[in-house]
Amino acid sequence: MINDFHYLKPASLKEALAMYAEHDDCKVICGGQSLLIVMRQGMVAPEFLLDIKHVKELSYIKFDDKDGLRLGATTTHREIEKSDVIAKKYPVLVAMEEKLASIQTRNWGTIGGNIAHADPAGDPGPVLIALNAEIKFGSSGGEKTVPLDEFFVDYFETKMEHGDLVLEVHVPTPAPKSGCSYQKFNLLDSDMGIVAAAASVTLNADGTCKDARIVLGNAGPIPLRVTKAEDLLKGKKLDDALFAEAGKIASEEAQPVADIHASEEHRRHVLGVLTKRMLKKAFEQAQKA
Amino acid sequence: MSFKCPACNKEWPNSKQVARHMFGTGDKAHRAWIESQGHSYIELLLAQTTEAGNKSYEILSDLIEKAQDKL
Amino acid sequence: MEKQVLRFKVNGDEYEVFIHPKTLLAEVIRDHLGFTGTKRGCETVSCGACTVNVNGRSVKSCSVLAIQCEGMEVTTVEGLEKNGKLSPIQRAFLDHGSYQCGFCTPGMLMSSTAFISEAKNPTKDQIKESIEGNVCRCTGYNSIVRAIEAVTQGKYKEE
Amino acid sequence: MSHAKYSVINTHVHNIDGVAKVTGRATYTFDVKLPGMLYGKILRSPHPHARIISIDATRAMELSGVKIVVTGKDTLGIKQGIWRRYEELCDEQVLPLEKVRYIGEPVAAVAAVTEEIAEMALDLIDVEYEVLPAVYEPLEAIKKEAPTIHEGVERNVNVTRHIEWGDVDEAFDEADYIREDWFKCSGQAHMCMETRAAVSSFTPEGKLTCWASTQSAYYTQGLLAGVLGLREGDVRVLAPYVGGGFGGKFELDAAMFCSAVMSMKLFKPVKVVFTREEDFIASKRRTPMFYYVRTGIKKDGTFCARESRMFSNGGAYTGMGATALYLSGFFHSFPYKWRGYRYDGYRVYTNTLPSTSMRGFGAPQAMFCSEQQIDWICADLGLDPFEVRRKNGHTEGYEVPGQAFIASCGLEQCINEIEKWVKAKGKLPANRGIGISSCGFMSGGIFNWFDSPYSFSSAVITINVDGTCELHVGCQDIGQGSNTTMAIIAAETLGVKVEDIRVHSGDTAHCPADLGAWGSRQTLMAGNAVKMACEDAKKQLLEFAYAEMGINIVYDLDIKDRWVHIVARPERGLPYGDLVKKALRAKDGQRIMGRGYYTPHRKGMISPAYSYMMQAVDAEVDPETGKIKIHEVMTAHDCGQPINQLGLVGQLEGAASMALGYAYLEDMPFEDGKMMNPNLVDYKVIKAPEMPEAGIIEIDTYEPEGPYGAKEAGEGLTNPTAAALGNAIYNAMGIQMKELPITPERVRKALREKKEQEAQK
Repeated sequence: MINDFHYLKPASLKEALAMYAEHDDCKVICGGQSLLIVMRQGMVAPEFLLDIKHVKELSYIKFDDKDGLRLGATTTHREIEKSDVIAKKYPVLVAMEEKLASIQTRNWGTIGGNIAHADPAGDPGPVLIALNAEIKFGSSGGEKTVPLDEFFVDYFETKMEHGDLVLEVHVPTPAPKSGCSYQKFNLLDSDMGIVAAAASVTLNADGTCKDARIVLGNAGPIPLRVTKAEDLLKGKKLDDALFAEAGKIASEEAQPVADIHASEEHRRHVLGVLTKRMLKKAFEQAQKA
Repeated sequence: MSFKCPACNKEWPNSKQVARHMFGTGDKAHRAWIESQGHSYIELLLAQTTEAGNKSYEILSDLIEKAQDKL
Repeated sequence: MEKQVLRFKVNGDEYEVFIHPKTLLAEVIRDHLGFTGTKRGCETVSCGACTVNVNGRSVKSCSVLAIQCEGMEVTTVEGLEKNGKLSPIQRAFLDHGSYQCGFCTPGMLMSSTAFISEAKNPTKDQIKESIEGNVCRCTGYNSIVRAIEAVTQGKYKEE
Repeated sequence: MSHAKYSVINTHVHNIDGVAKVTGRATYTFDVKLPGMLYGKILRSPHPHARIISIDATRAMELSGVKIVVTGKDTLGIKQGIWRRYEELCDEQVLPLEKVRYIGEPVAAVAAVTEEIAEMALDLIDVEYEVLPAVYEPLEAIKKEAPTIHEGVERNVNVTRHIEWGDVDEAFDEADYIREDWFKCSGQAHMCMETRAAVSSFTPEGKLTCWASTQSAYYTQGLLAGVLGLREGDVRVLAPYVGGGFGGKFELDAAMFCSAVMSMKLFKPVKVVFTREEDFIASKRRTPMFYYVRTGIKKDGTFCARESRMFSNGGAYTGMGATALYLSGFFHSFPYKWRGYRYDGYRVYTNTLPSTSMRGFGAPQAMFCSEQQIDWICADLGLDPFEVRRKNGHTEGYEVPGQAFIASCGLEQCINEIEKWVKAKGKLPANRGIGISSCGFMSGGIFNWFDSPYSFSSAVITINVDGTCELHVGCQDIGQGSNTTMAIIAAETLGVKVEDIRVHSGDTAHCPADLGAWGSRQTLMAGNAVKMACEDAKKQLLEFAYAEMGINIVYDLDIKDRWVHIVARPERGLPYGDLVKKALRAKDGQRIMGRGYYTPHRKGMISPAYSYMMQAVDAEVDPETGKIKIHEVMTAHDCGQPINQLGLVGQLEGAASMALGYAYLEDMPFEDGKMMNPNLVDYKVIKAPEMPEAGIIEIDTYEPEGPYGAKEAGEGLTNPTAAALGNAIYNAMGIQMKELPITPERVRKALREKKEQEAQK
């Protein structure tokens, strides 16, 4: 049962930021695909609800080869999934979106809302971090842009303070000879990951590893970068043995928590397997690129 | 010959079927008779599941056979 | 806490309802407007029985605040039929026996309708994923997939 | 072949409720709204075992909009149960007076003007409990020191079942090889899309009308009358469209009971609908079972003896569990001939959600153990699993000693067909395997523990002046399509078309009593009643036809496709519609009415007829993560003469999805008596992407006891799947899965153990 609240419906971003600033006990709703569930459970009961679903300024997909991809916060998952330019330049994003919950949820839910919710099991986080994405958020007081892997602070907590709205996600143009892939381990295709792993690999001209990023989903309080595993690969000629070794290190760096769906041991083990597999996939893409 | 249930006098062609009937019914009267023979209804029952073979039913059918002439 | 007016279209008709902002779209459709074809089967946005189409896109009406649909066009299962003529997917469901208890059927039909409207000769896997937000406990889905497939292959025309 | 013989049976017929269901016109109990209707909510126990010291509803009653709060004290306190004939098994007060026995058990109910107010009121009811020690596992609950859950029930043993034939010990002596295994079978939620729901309306003349989501309007009527102290005739139960049942909806549930109790006090309609969470934690579930199986076999593959012990977790109350206990033990012997067979089943009370019947009725658990062990034995002895099953399988005319007579049996053809299918698949890639499993199932139970004075099934058909028919049946359509099946049988028998038949069901005031939709009984039992009713009506019509046509009485007359004709000279006849008009006139305007019923006699202990099947599951295992992918399911199936073509395919595919879910996805973990996943996020039911192709090979047999030779189809199909998947994994990876569900973690554990064993060698 949802508690009563005052409904705020700004016409513009400016108005939205102003309204947010002047109401203390206020939550922001856009798609509300996560928020309404916790509100129905009574776990969240704000006095004010600020609806930015209709703030058109925040709904856009922009791309150019230099600047890369810019996603407005209220862009729906489905719009990203269906975007031709994203399919061409960032296929991993489309693949990720296709497995994110169900079509109904992707039709109404938004990328900004998903990231702001900061669920460590969320799909976009690991993939976007693997793609070196940065996020722009701001309040009536001004804007900030930070790398996405510095944005998440704890379970359902981000760097944003009261009054801050997610404004934009920026994904740089993929480096030449790079690849990125993501997979989650779950029992049902449409489920969140019991655990998940995203990996990106960039190669030097000589084929050695220039850069690698490994980000684990639902393996700790935030989308977790496993830097020890990343460092193992940099500068080396990559092969299956290295991928397996990186997987082992990743599973040790991970901080998964057991629940009825899997023990901690199983989660660590699968994280290792996924890391190994995603690295190999990203590496093969990079070679082809 | 046929065998009677010492508790309710129902008849069966063999004593094992009477034993089965007594376990199956398991009401006060039937339990009471088994207890009166110095055995615990529930213990026999549990022995039947926790041990291989068919001991409990054999014990009970022996008791039933012995009891027949008194019926 | 104060009630508000919501103006939107349902199945082609203008409606004006006076609701608490917290009212869910599913509640307005079923309880205020009486379109009980739309069902509800969970509290966790999992089962899809409440699926309706908003501006042609499928959504779970239990996860949408009705007030957010101001000025939008909502279609429920009652809106698929046009003066007695069933829509292609409805007829395909009949021919393929794509329902049993029928409780998930309205949601299934709305997901399928939205999918069919944008799908270009989809693969079987794409069809399966198009209804993965809808739970059916009776049919095992395959008869539903066959029905959607038949429609996307043009075997059923609008009447 | 059957198509030639019949004009309606086994042809492509749309479900007669189809249009209502695809247009949203079908209204379920969930949709019922009456003038002045109030909304009820139920307060549930947070403790697995506690004495109720006091309940104070003062604060709740002060909340504006709240009309009433009821507790056990406001009821007659009658202990009820579906095993009405046996007092000691009627052990459940829906609103208990003294104590609660599981988390989620109803304690009080509220009715208010809105659902929201009723929900708020729940928090304002103050209940004082004395928490008692609780026990959750059957093997713990039978120990001396375990707490007593029901006073006077020693060691918490609720029901026991012993089945035995032949000299088991002697038969074991003849065996060359004996294998013993322990298995653990999990519970499963029915997870009907429509949660438990009821609307009760009691009026000043002392009559109650109850709309209920039920599998048997008649059971609901009887049980309600019993607990409310009303005459059955004063209780009318309407079961409109029902959103699924699967064995979980023919007992008295808290929605029915609480809505009725409150309506009787308020003289207003009261609606109670379970939330999904309530439906998980406080309806009932498939019975979890621990199986010990000991099987003796000769070198040549001849089965000698089997001895099984089974402990089931009964949860807090009996429900249908007593029947599941018996059927599990009986079908554990299926579909094979044993010289000696012995089963001891124990149903033990625990402080958990009560367990009951669910599609398969104890057989899926039994087959999971039996059919896997048979494959392992074959591997141990180097025997062919198909051959061994053929060698020992039931055959037409076989008598299961003292239990059942098998009049029709297509098992051997099923095995042959599946063997062909498997061989045709050829060699499979690594980590992939096909597993087989065969079984049988009943076509309706012949037991009458409900103590019904009525025949098991009844039907009345009335013919209108234009030849259309009103068919009144008591059997319940819960989505399985029984209304359509009955219409098909009626149309075939009477010689008319399906669209000439209007089926009336789910209303105790207008329809004859029938035990309802459980135990795969309706096609055979209600089908026979419908056939008899239509033959009765047809006979009356043909009497007029003889007079009308003035033909020699030695001719046989028949009706087909609305044409009344001489069998030997089909062109000679008259339209059925004309005949009906004339007959009506001749009978002084009385409508032609046919009556039929079915009550089984001298049909053994279990059922009048048995379906048979063999199923193959093609599955793949990810050796690193343990994740399972199901590629395909194929079933060869003997259900006698198929009646409803579309319905049969639907039943097969639906059973496969539910049984696969049971095999590798669905689980109900409890911690300290609390279910850990009472929602559809954490409880995993199969969805479209996971669902494999599920084909069917129909084996035509003729069942003399069934209408047009038909028998069970649908429920039994839930039985083989878990075992078939287990065998597929065994064939793919060489690991034996003895616990359900087969999760990735369990697969990995088994793979690890296998490695270790091989290392030791």
